[in-house]
Amino acid sequence: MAAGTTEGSRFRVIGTRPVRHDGVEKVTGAARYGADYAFPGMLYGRVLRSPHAHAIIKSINVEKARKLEGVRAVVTSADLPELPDRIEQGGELPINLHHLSCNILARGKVLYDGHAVAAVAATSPHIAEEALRLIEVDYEVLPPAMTVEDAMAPNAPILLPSLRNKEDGPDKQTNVAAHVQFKRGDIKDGFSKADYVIERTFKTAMVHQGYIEPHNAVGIYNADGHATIYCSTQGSFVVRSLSAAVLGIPEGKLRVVPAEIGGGFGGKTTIYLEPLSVLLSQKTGHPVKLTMNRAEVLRATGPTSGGTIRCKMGATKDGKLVAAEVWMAYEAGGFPGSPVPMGAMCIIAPYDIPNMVIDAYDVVVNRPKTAAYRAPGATNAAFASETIIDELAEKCGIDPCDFRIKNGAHEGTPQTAGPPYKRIGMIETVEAIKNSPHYKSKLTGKNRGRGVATGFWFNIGFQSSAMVNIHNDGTASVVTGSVDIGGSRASMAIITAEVLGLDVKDVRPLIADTDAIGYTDVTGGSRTTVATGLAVYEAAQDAVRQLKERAAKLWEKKPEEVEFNNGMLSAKANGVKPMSIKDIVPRLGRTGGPITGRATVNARAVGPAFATTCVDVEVDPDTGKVSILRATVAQDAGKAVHPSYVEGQMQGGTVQGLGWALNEEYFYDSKGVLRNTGLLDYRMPTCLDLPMIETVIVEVPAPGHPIGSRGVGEVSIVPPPAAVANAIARAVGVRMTELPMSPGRVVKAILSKDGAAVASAAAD
Amino acid sequence: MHKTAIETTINGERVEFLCEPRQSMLEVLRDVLGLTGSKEGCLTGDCGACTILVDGRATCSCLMLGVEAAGHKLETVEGLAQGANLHPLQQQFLENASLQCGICTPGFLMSAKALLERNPHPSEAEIRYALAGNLCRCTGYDKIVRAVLEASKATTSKAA
Amino acid sequence: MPTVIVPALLRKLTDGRERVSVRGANVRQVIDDLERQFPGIKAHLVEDGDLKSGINVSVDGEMGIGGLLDPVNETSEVFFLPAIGGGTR
Amino acid sequence: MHAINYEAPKTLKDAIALLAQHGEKARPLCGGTDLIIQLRAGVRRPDHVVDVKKIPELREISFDLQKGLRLGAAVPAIEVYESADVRRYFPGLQEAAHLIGSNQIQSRASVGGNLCNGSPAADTTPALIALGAKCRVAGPKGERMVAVEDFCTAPGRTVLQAGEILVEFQIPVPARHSSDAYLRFIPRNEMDIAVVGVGTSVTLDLDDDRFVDARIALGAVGPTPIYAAKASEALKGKKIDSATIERAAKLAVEQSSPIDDMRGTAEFRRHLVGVLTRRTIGIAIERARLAERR
Repeated sequence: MAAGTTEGSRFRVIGTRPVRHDGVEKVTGAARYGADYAFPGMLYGRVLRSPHAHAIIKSINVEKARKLEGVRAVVTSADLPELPDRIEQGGELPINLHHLSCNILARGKVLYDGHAVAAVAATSPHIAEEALRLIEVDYEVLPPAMTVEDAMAPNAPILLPSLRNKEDGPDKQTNVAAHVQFKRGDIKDGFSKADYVIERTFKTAMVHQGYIEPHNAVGIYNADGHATIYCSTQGSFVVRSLSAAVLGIPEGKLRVVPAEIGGGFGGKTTIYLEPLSVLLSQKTGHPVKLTMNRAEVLRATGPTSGGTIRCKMGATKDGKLVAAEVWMAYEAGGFPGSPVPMGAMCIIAPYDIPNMVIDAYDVVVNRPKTAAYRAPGATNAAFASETIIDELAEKCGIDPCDFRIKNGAHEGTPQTAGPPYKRIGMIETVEAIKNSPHYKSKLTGKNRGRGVATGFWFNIGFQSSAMVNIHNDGTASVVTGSVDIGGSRASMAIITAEVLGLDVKDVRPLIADTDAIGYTDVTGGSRTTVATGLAVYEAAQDAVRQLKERAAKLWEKKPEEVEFNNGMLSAKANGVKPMSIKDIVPRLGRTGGPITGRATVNARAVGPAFATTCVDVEVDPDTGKVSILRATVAQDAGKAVHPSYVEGQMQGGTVQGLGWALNEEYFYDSKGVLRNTGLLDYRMPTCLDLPMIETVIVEVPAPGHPIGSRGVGEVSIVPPPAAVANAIARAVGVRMTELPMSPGRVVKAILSKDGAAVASAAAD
Repeated sequence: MHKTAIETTINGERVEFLCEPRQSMLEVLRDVLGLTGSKEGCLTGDCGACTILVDGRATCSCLMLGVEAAGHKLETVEGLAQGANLHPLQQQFLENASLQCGICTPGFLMSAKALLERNPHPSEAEIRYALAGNLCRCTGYDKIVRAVLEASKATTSKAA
Repeated sequence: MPTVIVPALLRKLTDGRERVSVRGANVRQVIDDLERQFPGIKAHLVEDGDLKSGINVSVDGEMGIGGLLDPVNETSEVFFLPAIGGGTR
Repeated sequence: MHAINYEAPKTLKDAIALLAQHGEKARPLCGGTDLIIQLRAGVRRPDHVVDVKKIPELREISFDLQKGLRLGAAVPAIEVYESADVRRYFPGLQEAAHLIGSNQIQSRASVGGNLCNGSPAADTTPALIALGAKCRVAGPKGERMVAVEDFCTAPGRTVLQAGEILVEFQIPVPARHSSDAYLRFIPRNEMDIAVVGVGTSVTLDLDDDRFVDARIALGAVGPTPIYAAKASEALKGKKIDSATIERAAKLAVEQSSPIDDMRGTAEFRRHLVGVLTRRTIGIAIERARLAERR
């Protein structure tokens, strides 16, 4: 369990562990997820998907499907407006609406196995499925480019005929969508100072977020041109703006009601079915529910990039890192937009390295368009760099924790992109591992080893809105637009209760739809507790300010003479009896009406987050199977608002990282068809594959945030693959450079090295 | 499409429903009977989100036809609490923060119930084995296993 | 004078210089002065009158939220860097 | 899923009549853990699904020291696992039954269905072959017995003719000083299909230092489950030592003919055949030595 926090009593509610407010609904089956919505007259939709990785669509004939009894509509990209093929300006992140629309329904070409081609609405899901079999698509099959190497080769098949990059100029067709470079110091000079240089090439596999709930959407189009979407999403406002764009309707005509969401991990920050549900509803005049099955989820949604990373780092004999050189290329999927720029900014982010150059390439390949996945781009990157850090520590004869502490980034160290870090907790997380019971314990037994790795991830800020309503009985409700994916309702209630001095049970957290609350960015980027939490904090402060004004009116004082502490209003004057919120509520009518505190923020990206993970493994040298014996993660949470859910994020991220390390990968055949389209062969960890996951919450408050919280949702996924690789190296003496480190790969590595070394490298 | 009338027992009550033979038990529960607590995660028996008990045994309702329910006793997550009294497993899931998104929770609760009814005081290893057919992507399982351990302590000699 | 730290791939437009002194009291003025010194660079940073989508500005280590409107003082260091998303797309 | 008719006959005779009547258009349904997935994926599109779970003969499990084990084809894996007789006399079969998927799957999946599905990777099949199990098949033309190793003919295909149904397995009483073991290799600890499965039974001499008899069977390394005859023969009459076991393992590897797929490369699978053959022989020997003297 978590180590206690060092911070004392600055907070009354923050840092406690109340039962989550939405808990009972979720343990009784009453909570409504997207697929649980049903409406009178509702039709069921299904999507036809490409069986080819790369093909031109010569024609689509939907007549037979339309004629099937029970089928009410069939749509293709011809039913959607064609959107400009350019980067839209104004948003935080670049988006090409033409690409987005072509991913919803292919236009002219299919770019991956599973690419949506047409959609059907029918009176039952079975009829809709049977109708898909009747749609005739004439494809001209093209050779696919499945890896970054394939796609970057001189005569590679071109996926997007209009794609250009700055370096190759306007005349050259390419699959390289972007090149990003970061540079500091003098790399030659840096390596010349190194006593030890390690260089390796790493490959990582495409992996899926693996949320248990498939995508879903119910669209209801009204005859007045307004439409409503019920869906499970990480960002209802993103669904609204992107769906409106794809449908070619004003945003104001679309309302998105966020259902409960069964996991996202970044994969539900974009759209797939949502505009189709509205389009099919418009065509049929009925509500239409679309859901994906698991094969569709794996074939056509969200994965994160695999790719290739060449990483070279140098250190002096006494263990000081002096130079790093990185070349990395990530699979974007069928359309540009891999997280490679973020991977580049994360790969050496935990360290103070004076000389570096990082080149990063975003490459389109015939695989599903990648979506965000928990610390996008950082996990693959850290697998490379943290393996090399481990080897350098080994060469220098320095304990891997000490090596990291010695080179650790701290306040003032320049980040990869240049700006200096503010106060961060990188070194503190390594120290927490070094001092943990786990790291201090002795690991014994044959073929066992212990590995450590550190990870970095940003914290995005972005925009949030919040309202705090004071109710007639002195309780409060807090309304936000941030979907609750892992217990954030409880955090919002805790923050509100903290500010208002209420019992957390007297605060009801609500998540509003897009018309009921101001704009709020996605639940993602580790931003919800930090940014929406900031909005909630300020909205509650706004309510307090109003409460003080009202008390001042009643007491005939100035507002600044009124104090508010632990839920009590008071003034220093004689004869003024302090009032609780409950006491003042009956008087609100006569002093100006009800109180609603409001705030909106565009939070600055506050403190980034670090995690350090220690893993013990045992390797079966005959089969290559790696068992996780023990795992501990230390993470800087800034200030844990609800420690149980912080631990939960740390444990969940760690286990996703362990799955990525050991078994998860996309298997494509030589034609680019995905073979493992189910959870039988897309192997996520089961509880039988794991020990308890020990956690140490480190709290280095984020500067500039009133609570000091840092985002905790992502960074714990980053260290595990490298930590496991480092543990395997200690257990059996082989350095794994490819993810996943599946049994076949591990046994091959063991067998291809000197057999005698296997035994001698084993831990005592 | 012709439908068949099926008589069965769900959560202790006799239930009659009409379904097509191709409809799964999961589909019948969710779309015909409105019991949406059982979740669809994979439709291949690999995730356990649709777990119900059939004659006391944990079963994937996605791999059972609705017509097969005739004459059997089914239990779903909706029948776990007795009125306003939560089952010890539900209580422990809440207190141990064993759910994040919550989509897998009904399936875990039903698998854990099946386990505790046969083995009221399982070891951690036995719990992990019994829950291996239920995938959770949020929690890393730690807090789920702890909740079942706690619930087994809370459960008196006679399993609830 | 404020200093702009030029992104690596734009240094070909600044004769390889990483740090450039500029005039200006906000990011817009800083970019205009950079353009005056190194014609052509502005097009890589600004489009349709705003910071290009996908580019973020950091002033003295603080991530900007005002884009071209963010204030800059005499000793400021101004960085241009890729925008980060934990999932907005 | 396409539209289907569902029928649940209560007698073997009715089931055979239904299956014979519909021929290729009918498919028996037992636990459904393979069939329902195949129907949904459109891999099989029968018009009629004949639920055989209500036929009493198919649900029986009995053991006596004369006739051995009679295991109804529709007995769910979990009941095989829980059977005290199976636990006592056929530990390899018990562990194979316990490896078929999760508890949820074991509640439904049957050993008969596992075989009739025709997958070379079925966990219980190598265990049954190692035990010398026979299948009792009933059809419109009467009954016949088929050795388990002869039952599968190709991936997804079996010897069953139109109207025929697998009724039960018959497994002989184990000899004195004998036992069995089944191991499979999977990347996770549960929920995976075998990359390789090996079932082995051994009978030792009265001094426990020679093999009297042995049967080794391999799963997931060919188009059907394989009885590794040469490897089995190589043990018979030989002294129990590592050289003998190594030789059998090598012969088992030679008899395997795996392919590359998403579950493992052919090279890795051949390697695993050797590893698991050695390990199952070792476990079976140990069990035979400890086995209650019968």
